[in-house]
Amino acid sequence: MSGSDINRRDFLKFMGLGGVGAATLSGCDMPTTVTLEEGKEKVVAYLAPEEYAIPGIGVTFASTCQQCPSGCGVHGRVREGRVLKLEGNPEAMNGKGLCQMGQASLQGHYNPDRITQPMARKGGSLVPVSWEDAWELMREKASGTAQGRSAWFTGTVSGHQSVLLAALNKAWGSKDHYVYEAINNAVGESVNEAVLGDAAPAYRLDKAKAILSFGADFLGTWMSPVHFSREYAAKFRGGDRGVLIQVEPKMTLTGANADLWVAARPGTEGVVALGIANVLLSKNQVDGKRLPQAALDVISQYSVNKVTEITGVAGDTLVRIAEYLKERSPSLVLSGDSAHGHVNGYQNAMAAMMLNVLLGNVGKTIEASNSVVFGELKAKRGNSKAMLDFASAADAGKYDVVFFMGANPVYTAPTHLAMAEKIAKVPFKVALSMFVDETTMSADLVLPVQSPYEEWGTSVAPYQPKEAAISMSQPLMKPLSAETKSLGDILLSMLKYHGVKGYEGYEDYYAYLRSELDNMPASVKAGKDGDAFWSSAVQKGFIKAPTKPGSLNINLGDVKQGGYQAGGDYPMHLVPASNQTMYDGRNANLPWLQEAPDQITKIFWDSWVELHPKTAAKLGVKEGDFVRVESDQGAIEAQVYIYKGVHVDAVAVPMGRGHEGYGRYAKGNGVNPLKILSPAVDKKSGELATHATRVRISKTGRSEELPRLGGSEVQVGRRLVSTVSADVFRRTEGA
Amino acid sequence: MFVSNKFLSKRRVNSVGQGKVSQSLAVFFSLLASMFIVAAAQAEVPNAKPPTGTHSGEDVPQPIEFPHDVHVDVNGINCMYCHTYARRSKVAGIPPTSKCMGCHSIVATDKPRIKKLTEYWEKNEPPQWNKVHDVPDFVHFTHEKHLQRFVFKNEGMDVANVSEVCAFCHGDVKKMTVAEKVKPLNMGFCVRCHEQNDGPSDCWKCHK
Amino acid sequence: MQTKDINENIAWAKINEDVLRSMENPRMGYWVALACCIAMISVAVVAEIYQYQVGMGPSNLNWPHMWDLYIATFVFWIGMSHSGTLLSAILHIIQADWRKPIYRFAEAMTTFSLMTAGLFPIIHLGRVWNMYWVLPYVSDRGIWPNFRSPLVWDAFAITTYLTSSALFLFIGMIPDLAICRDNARGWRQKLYTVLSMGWQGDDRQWRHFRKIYLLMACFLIPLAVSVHSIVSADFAMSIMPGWHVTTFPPYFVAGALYSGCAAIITLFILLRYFFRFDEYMTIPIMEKTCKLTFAIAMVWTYLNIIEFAATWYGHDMVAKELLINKFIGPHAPFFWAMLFLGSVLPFTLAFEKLRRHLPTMFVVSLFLNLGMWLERWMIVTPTLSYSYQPFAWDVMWPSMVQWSIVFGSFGWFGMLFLIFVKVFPSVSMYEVKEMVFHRRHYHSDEVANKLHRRASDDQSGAEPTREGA
Amino acid sequence: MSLKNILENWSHYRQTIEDGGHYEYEHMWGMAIDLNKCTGCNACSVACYAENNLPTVGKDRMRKGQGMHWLRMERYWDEPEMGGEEKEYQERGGSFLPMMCQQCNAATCEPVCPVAATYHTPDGLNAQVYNRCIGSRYCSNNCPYRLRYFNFYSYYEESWPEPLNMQLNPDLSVRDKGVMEKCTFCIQRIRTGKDKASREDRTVQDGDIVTACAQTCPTEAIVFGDLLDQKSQVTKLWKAQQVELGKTKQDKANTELRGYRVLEGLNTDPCVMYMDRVREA
Repeated sequence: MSGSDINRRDFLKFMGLGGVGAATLSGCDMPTTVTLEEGKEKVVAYLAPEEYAIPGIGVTFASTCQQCPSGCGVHGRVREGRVLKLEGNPEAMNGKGLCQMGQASLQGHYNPDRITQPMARKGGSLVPVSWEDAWELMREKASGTAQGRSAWFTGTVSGHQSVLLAALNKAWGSKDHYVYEAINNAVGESVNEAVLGDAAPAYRLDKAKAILSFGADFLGTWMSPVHFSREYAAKFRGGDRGVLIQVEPKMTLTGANADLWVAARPGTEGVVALGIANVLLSKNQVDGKRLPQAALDVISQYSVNKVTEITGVAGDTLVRIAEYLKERSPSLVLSGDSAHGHVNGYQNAMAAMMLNVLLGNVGKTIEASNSVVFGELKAKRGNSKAMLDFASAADAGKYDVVFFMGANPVYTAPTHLAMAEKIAKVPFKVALSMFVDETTMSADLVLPVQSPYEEWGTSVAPYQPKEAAISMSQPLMKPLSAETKSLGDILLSMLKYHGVKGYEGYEDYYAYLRSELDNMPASVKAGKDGDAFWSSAVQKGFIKAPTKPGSLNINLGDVKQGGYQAGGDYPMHLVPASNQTMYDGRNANLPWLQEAPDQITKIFWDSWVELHPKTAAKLGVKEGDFVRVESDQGAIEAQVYIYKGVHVDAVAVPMGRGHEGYGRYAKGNGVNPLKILSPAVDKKSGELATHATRVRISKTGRSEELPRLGGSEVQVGRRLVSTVSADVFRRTEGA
Repeated sequence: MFVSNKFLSKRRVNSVGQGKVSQSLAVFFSLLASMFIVAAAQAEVPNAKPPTGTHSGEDVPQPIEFPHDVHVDVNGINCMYCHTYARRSKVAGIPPTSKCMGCHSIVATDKPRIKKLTEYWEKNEPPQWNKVHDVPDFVHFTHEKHLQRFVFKNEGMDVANVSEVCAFCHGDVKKMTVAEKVKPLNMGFCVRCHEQNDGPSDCWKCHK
Repeated sequence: MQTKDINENIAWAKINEDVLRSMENPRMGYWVALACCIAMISVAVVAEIYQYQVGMGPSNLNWPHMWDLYIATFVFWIGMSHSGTLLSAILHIIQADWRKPIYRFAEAMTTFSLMTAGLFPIIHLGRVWNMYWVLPYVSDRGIWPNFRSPLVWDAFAITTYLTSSALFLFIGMIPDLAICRDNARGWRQKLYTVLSMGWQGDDRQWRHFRKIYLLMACFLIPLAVSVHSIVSADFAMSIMPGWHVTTFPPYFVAGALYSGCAAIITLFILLRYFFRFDEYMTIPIMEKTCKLTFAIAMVWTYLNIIEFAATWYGHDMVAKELLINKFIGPHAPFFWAMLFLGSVLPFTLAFEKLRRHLPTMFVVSLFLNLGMWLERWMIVTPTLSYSYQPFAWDVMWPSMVQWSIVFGSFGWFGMLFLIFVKVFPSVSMYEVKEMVFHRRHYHSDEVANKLHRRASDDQSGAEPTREGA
Repeated sequence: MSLKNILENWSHYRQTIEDGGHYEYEHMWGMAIDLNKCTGCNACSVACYAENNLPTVGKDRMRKGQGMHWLRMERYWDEPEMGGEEKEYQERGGSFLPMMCQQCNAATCEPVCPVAATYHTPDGLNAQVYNRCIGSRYCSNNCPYRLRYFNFYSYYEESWPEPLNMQLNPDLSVRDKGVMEKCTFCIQRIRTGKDKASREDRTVQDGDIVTACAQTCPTEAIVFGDLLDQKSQVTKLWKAQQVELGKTKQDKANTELRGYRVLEGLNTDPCVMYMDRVREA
């Protein structure tokens, strides 16, 4: 249930935190904590509440989760004017489910370290200023900016915010809008673009009977995890059960759920793919006619033995994979971070795509995304090339003003980029931010934005190939601090300030949004008039727009392999693992996620180094020892966790910890592997090659109990989780 | 309950001892008074045995000396007209200022109290009342349930007399100006009533 | 070299003297000892206050180690308390009169160790201030404790045992208190006058006294057994591996008597040394006690073996796994130490030479008690470390807070005992006299007659002559 | 609870289904968890933190084993005999097991609590009354699943600095030090659902009440419902897997079915059924 439009604002205006108080202590009768004397507790009545606002009864409102770029629809439970709990929006693409990041996003909203008012750099440090001063500062520093000497550096943006942003950029005569995501699928997109002519086609897990994934952690962090998890469980794991094969150097959450987990030498995923293709063509009589002759020639070079020698994947494993793919048709081949993040990442992705073509999955399990009517609202997907470009541009002194928003390059950029120094070269840096993260700390002016649960807004999920939905964000409660402004409002007032035509009329972003939705094409509004349309949108939490089916074409590129990063005296491969708890570091200030054990290692509140037992034995370290991971760019130290889920030649360190700022929970726990990345980029797409770094490991001698949950790692004979074979499953519960 | 009713009757007298010794006499009289009221209530609320026990409340200062007696006794306004959440939610709720203004923008606008109220309204900030009837935070009392049991799902019960049901725990508010705590509202008080009116004996009904 | 339990020619006056001397104003050493005890207590008190204010966290308790030293030490002290009952009640019933010189302090020990043990269940509560909820009392709320919980049984058992053993101690002292009364001055006299309850030593009083004393003895024996059985129920009633053991009640009782006896030996030697009770606490009595201890030690060992065997050949894989963990796991050192101290060390008691050598016995007895304390710890903790859910396996070592409270408990016991020996006769004068009397009688009726005449205080009566008989 | 309850009701609370004991219950809340679908993503655990006012205790206390994770996601690696030891890599990933209070019908924690702070409700739930608990911690010792957590400190003091405390759920208590606590199957949600039903003069329907973990699970691996309601999804699942309450060993017609209850041989009679994970050979 949700309120009708105009009242929602009164609700927010009038309905403070009232009715009954928050939950207070109990199960405790210490005299200090419970007072029953009459008149000792205050109770505030509402001033003029809505009919539905009954103290003691929760009301749910729809909104959108912004914790990661997936943009899942959520329902927020509101009581006494406070949002208490988030659930998935059953009608949205993510369904009623929500991942732990989404659950914890509440703590971002209520975070004690949020910026409560504008700050400006005075004498080297940021000091609080009033909004008037802030705007004044903007006027003298920003507005005079010459044509094209300003730029925006943001995370994934979409919806009307991005429209306003574009308009603003245009007003400044600048085309430079860098959209950066540390965890992205850019390489895959460029391959898709090249081969299929569609950057983000629909991966139909629900249609696939076998999935071969080269490091695509679609249950954890890849594109739209919750959506994929649903498809995965609903059909793929249902009735006639599909096979999941994961090829990667370090076990991801997806790998932990694989039927067959294969550790390939980092960077050689493409070769594995070719080897499989080779087996398919030679042993399994798969018809190669779908492939261009050039590809077939390349494939024929990669006999099983050669592949084994290059990749370290046993021959019989390759054969087994090939058989699965042959039997279980249609299959689906994916490639993700650990395959893309190499100097030859593009070839890896291309090889994976080649398998799709060879197996004829294109059109079956890979479908064209639909073109939608509201192009300009579509999400601008982030990549890491943007950061590299920006770094060089800033270094060249190209900008007078840069606006940062929803991205933290200073934290995620490798040391060799010297991001902080380069940013420092920009005369005036404005950060629109909720927290004082590393990038914000380097800004000259900080504008406090409201949390996604305090502001109005629209967004479009980057990955929603089959449907076109604009998901609405509406305030779930009145802003925690009056001094914060919604992103939309800030952008709008900046536009007004610049006297950009067409925006004077709007009182605020809300009004702008209303009129924008009014002007939506009739097809989108589905015959509803202004108010009805608006309230239905706010109520549902999204606007479904009609779509035109797109189409895919196939022209496979060069699948030649080779050109891996050389080892030299750095024998090991560094795998900066992305995981759902810290993501790219943006979640480090959420205590729930800090305390939530990592899904694979069960380690909390700290970083760790994953080693294979053999490697550990060679090194003579045991669990909990501190080791030094050293690349040509620097070194980090963390405790060791030893298990068989990481390649013998690889050492995995999770991303997301080791902040220098970003609030009390993030600051100073763990290390940041991204800092020691070598300057390597994928040759084709120009993406930062995050997995290409070579490192050497050494003991430090220090040791300490590992902050890990749980005692025994095996079930010692109890029947807690036993495993049945898929055949039995098909026999008993098969569809 | 294990404790026999005979014991309870003794208990009732003991409860005098609970109060401060200095006040015991006053308590005793108010006890008699409350028994009388209880008796009266029994007459009006069908199939219900009101809870027993008393408490000598202190005067709680309120931002506005709200006269319950004038509203309920003189003007015969139903409790649930203002405390409207009581039948739908766990909390009875303090009426929103808008509700007060609903009448008092016309009625008795010259009275000092109303003037004060109007100030609050114009300043757009609700008055901060001091809580009189409070239970520990680990007690999750639900008004809705009790009103359903004693009023709405209680055949032969006239909703007009709801104040008698309220009186079970809040005393005879219609005789007070500012509300005052005259019932102990401790666990014994609740449990005894639950025993007599066969309410649930499951701890988790109230504690969670 | 003493060969007799007691020198039967000892004059009764001397007995009074010797015993009363032990109650004279203490020397320096006494005060030092007392000071040490009080110091230990105060450390514990500080720790407890800290724990009270902060919570159970600082004591290093965790998930899954919800119990640790507190409960172990609780069981230990309860066990200790069985010594007195054993000596005074059981030996009284079977009329082993060699107990007479040493049962008094043993009974005192019973009472005081109970007073110590009783503290631990309270200390280990998360919300101490609500401890009285364990007792059934008629409340306004009409809520009651859960009578199915062994902890509630404990509450009953311990309070009962404490009351009755204290009573037993007191009753047994009455005649001696009378003697004290007659020899004391000042406040002591007043005190003893009150306590001795007008004891005159006439027949009626003696008759009643004997009756009630015997009665109490008979009552105490089953009580003592039940108390420790109930304590063992704390564990045996659960379903945890290593706790859910059928033989626990006898096992615990045996362990209790064992540690009790060991403690008796310790205090025996101390008292004998400091109060020069060589005349009464003689080497032969010492030997008897040692033999008793040895016997019990063997019983205890036997029960141990039974338990291991039952687990080893049983079908409960988890329990077996736990047993193996005890053998080779992180707790193994303590476990083996316990087995060594509990089962191997007592063999020293089997050798007369060693038995008669008090310093050795002193050390040995201390080690036996250490072993018994370890036993309790090894019962409580490993089970918590390795139980059914492997994910919840963990090893945790107690923190200083726990240790200091445990040590403090020894200080507390020591203080009570030190006060006792100075305020009350720690050797039962009248019973020793009885003993002496019987022995004399047993050895020569002539002496006995002399004695009789002297006793019957009849000067005029003629020498009993044998002539012409 | 009153002595009457102890004397009269307890025995029949603990009756097994053969004795028809369960028909005394208003409801019998239960769960079915499909480990084939469960990906171990841990969303359920965080959702539980959000719903049930669980404090975050920080690195050191968490490492000490003093954390308050009512729902913990256990992860096991394959046993050696399952081909883990000689193989170089974990070829079949990990085994995930979400463990929340199993709400046993013959709960071992209940009889040992000295003050009856934990007892069985007419909903078939295993209640923990915080304000009655005196913290003897016996229940946790006697829980074979180790699913009871103790407030070793006054966690509330550091866990919710302003304004984080505004997120606290007013429907249930915040616990102070010295109190045992555990998963309640979201009793506050059950209560709300029942109140709503009675307000609308109807019985509780399947799906009216969903626990936080079940609601947030992206793969819908957790199914929550009333085992007495023959139409409920959870009952259907139990039936389909031929798992019944009140058994120490399930005699299944089809032994290949995956349903089982953790450590049911101990006769704790838990209300949570798990379904084995499935792996391709």
